Amino acid sequence: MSARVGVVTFPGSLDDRDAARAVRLAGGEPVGLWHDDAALGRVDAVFLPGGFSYGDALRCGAIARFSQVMDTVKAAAAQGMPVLGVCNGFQVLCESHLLPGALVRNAHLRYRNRPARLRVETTRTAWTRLYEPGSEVVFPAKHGEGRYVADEAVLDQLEADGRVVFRYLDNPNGSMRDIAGVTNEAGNVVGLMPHPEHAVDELTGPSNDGLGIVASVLAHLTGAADTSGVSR
Amino acid sequence: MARVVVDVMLKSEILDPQGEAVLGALPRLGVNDVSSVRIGKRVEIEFDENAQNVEEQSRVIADQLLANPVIESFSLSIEGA
Amino acid sequence: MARVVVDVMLKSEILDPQGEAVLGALPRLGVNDVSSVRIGKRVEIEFDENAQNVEEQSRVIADQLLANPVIESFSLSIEGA
Amino acid sequence: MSQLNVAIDTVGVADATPDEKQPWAELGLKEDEYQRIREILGRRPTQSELAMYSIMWSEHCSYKSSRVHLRQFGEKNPKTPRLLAGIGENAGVVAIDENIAVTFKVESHNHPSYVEPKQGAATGVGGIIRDIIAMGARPIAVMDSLRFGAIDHPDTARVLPGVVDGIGHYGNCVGLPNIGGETYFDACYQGNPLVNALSVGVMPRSRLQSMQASGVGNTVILMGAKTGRDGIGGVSVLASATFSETGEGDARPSVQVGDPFTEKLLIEVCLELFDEGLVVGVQDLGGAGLTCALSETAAAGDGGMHVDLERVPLRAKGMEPQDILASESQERMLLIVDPAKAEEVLARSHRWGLLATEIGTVTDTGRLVVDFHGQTVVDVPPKSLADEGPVYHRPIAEPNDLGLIAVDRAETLPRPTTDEEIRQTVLDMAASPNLCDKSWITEQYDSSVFGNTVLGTPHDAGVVRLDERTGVGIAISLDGNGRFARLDPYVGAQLSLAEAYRNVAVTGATPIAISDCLNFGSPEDPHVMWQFERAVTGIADGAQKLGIPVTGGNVSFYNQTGRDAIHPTPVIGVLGVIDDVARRIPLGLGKTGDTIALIGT
Ligand SMILES: Nc1ncnc2c1ncn2[C@@H]1O[C@H](COP(=O)(O)OP(=O)(O)O)[C@@H](O)[C@H]1O
Repeated sequence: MSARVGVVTFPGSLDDRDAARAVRLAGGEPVGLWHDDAALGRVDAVFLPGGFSYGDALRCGAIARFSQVMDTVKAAAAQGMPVLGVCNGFQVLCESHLLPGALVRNAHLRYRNRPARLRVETTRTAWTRLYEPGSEVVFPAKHGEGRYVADEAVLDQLEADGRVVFRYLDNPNGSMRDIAGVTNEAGNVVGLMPHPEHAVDELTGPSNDGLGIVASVLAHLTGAADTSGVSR
Repeated sequence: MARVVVDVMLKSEILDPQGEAVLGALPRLGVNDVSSVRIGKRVEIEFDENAQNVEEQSRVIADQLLANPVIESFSLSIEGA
Repeated sequence: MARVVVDVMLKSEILDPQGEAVLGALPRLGVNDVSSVRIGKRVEIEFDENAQNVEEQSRVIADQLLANPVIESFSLSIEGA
Repeated sequence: MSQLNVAIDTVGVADATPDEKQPWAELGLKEDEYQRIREILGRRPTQSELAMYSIMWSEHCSYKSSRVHLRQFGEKNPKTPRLLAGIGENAGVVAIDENIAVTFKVESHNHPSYVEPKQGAATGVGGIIRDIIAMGARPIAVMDSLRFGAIDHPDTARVLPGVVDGIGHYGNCVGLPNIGGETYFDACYQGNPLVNALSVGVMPRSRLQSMQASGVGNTVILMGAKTGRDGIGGVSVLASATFSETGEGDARPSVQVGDPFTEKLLIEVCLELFDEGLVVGVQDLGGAGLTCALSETAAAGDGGMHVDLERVPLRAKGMEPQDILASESQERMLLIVDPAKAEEVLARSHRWGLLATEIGTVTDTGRLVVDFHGQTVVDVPPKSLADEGPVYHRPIAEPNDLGLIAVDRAETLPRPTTDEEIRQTVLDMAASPNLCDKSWITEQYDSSVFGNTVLGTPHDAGVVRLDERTGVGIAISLDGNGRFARLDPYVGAQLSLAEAYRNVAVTGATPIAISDCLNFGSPEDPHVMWQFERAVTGIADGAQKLGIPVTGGNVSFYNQTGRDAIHPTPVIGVLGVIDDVARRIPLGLGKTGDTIALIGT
């Protein structure tokens, strides 16, 4: 039986269908989760997709943090359940304090849509274990508020702990230290701005490099060849 | 040194989707007795020590750059001179 | 009816590209003696007539929703009760 | 009960005060039109009725100057079994295969985008998306065709970034990929920029919706945003005529602000309701707000309608009935629902956090009756508003300068001869704003949301996959050329049609349908009317020759400042079908050693 990956739909989520497709193409079983439901319905991992949850009017992810589903996701993450946040999902994870730092307006002040070249900085997370360390991937980056910021001390700590997961090779938004994605201490919660779910098929995306994200979590969940430092 | 604060708000009859979204989220925080939320910009401008015509210049900045007169109005306050 | 204003500003150590952009545009308006521009949010909250604990509730709203403590700070003012 | 203005103008009051002076001229009605309204009603109209007639009989809603010419499309359109809904519907619908259909349409939001570029353009995108929803389809992509004044004019620096920001903001937030468009600069558009937006949607053929308010006893539901004073500028003369205004100066803004988040909810809720078979009829609220939606659904249905206007959720205090009827607040839809299912409709929209309110019922009276706090303010035959507006045969005259333009031929221009001159010409062309790279604009648009965009910018046409299993997809291109149309509107319009047709064909798709947006100056100028007639004839003849129908479109007149009209600018969208998107042909050169051939004339 393939692993069940929950994909959350908030009002205003846009990439939920794409996230479900990526899960399916990588061999998992996508399960729709509704923002107002507290129950996670026996899922093995959670994918928070991109979009503009609740309109994202005030600050991206600020309102989604208070949804029913996020209470449950927080508790499950603390128990080690793999959680991925992409774009708005990453913003929600930061606003919910599941990940450090914040995502603010791009330094050039515009929404920008470009394929982003990224370096996989660590494979010691539930969502990156099948990548080659240091390898290069291309995911579309498209956002107006994706500049990663945090205190210098926090950034130093992230670097020291090896918790920077993806780094931009051509920083598109002014993120501090070119950070595109980070993980929590346990390595089960990962957030990134660029969209792996839009890089699953060369017909519709710049690459199929994104399949490795879901493939990694599936491998993590089945415990195959546990070379990662991530505990379940 | 003069510090000028320009508050820019949407005109009262213009839809404020940001404010509406926040209003809609308040019950999730347990707040149920708010009737309206409006969100605008607060701009803090610091002039050099010996700047002249601070008020006049601020008005020009607010009018031409900070506020969009079609949908927004602004108010000025000068905090020290 | 109480009206509360919450001002939310980026912390001073956080780069404010919007403020920088305005600062950079000022010389075109003929304004040359501004040393800094910071842009934040102004949130006007109106409570119902008989709302209780307005200050306390406003603080909760500001602290948990309106400002992100990682990057922002806020100040509150209550305009009538 | 909220405070009621004692001076409210009811049908009873109108009966009793036949000689009351009414500001029909200020509302844009002609003397004979006003007299016709009095004849239809057998009395003077109330303020609310006058507002409704002035809106529905405006150029924008009644197509009074263009209607006689647009008939050509219907007359000349080739017959095709693919056409499931054509001109007259919110958007044309064409069959892709036995199971799925697509609907697409291009519409203008020119003047609002000049007044307030960001919101004007944003609400233009929002409006066309609602047309697509109203047909029963899920919107799957947008495109935009833009015209600005000179690139180095200071006002272009105000208009262009705002327009791009508005289109991007709305499309990105509502979650639709932008798959292409055009951007041109010409001094003739300085005071009249063009913002034409196209949207396309897909549906199972069985989900096609109608705008009919049929079934006596059915419930009328208003869904979406609250109603505010947005865009009631013109109608405000009614209020100022009867009582003096006290409020702030900004009380009657003519600008509407869009909220793409609410629009996204409208899409999801409407599709859920259609899929569950909970809706009898549906109509979007566009430029003419409730006035248009109520009169069109009632006129298309089989009876009448009764509405209790005070039930409409309001955003502003003290709105008069005519304000509510005229409001152009965005992100609203009107639904006709079986009363037994009304509760479920309300529950489903509340689940998404969307407002939905029962405001009326379908009746068999043949009248559209609107009450406000129990007093009747409107009692009219709905067809007189929706279908029986004035029709003009405007005078037509060939522009005097046509001969002059004709002799100023390209052949007479100096040619580059030396290497240096040729080099300079190439550089000049590359630097021309009309030819240079547009990625500054297009990278502000999401192009990949939904994961079905197979080709977007910078390709000749956008290609979108409709079905992952079969690989079937569509290609769309949007093209116009005002300079060609200025030289010869008949041939110029056909050139744009041919360009869009070719752009679709070169991706590997087979063109099947046309939508058009006709941007012109004032119809009261016989020269403009001549250009219009020639362009329409050109498109209709071209469509006939190519064997594909015109399925819908939009007319935008009065794009003119003083006596100077824009170039006649028909913008043409062509839609094609491709059996397997994996076989699409992208732009660009192939591999080293491939043969390059030039075909055609
Ligand atoms: N406003 C716009 N919105 C979306 N796409 C645009 C816009 N303007 C230009 N494009 C896209 O940029 C590409 C190049 O446009 P253009 O220079 O007009 O080339 P062409 O002459 O081949 O149409 C095309 O793919 C076109 O669809």
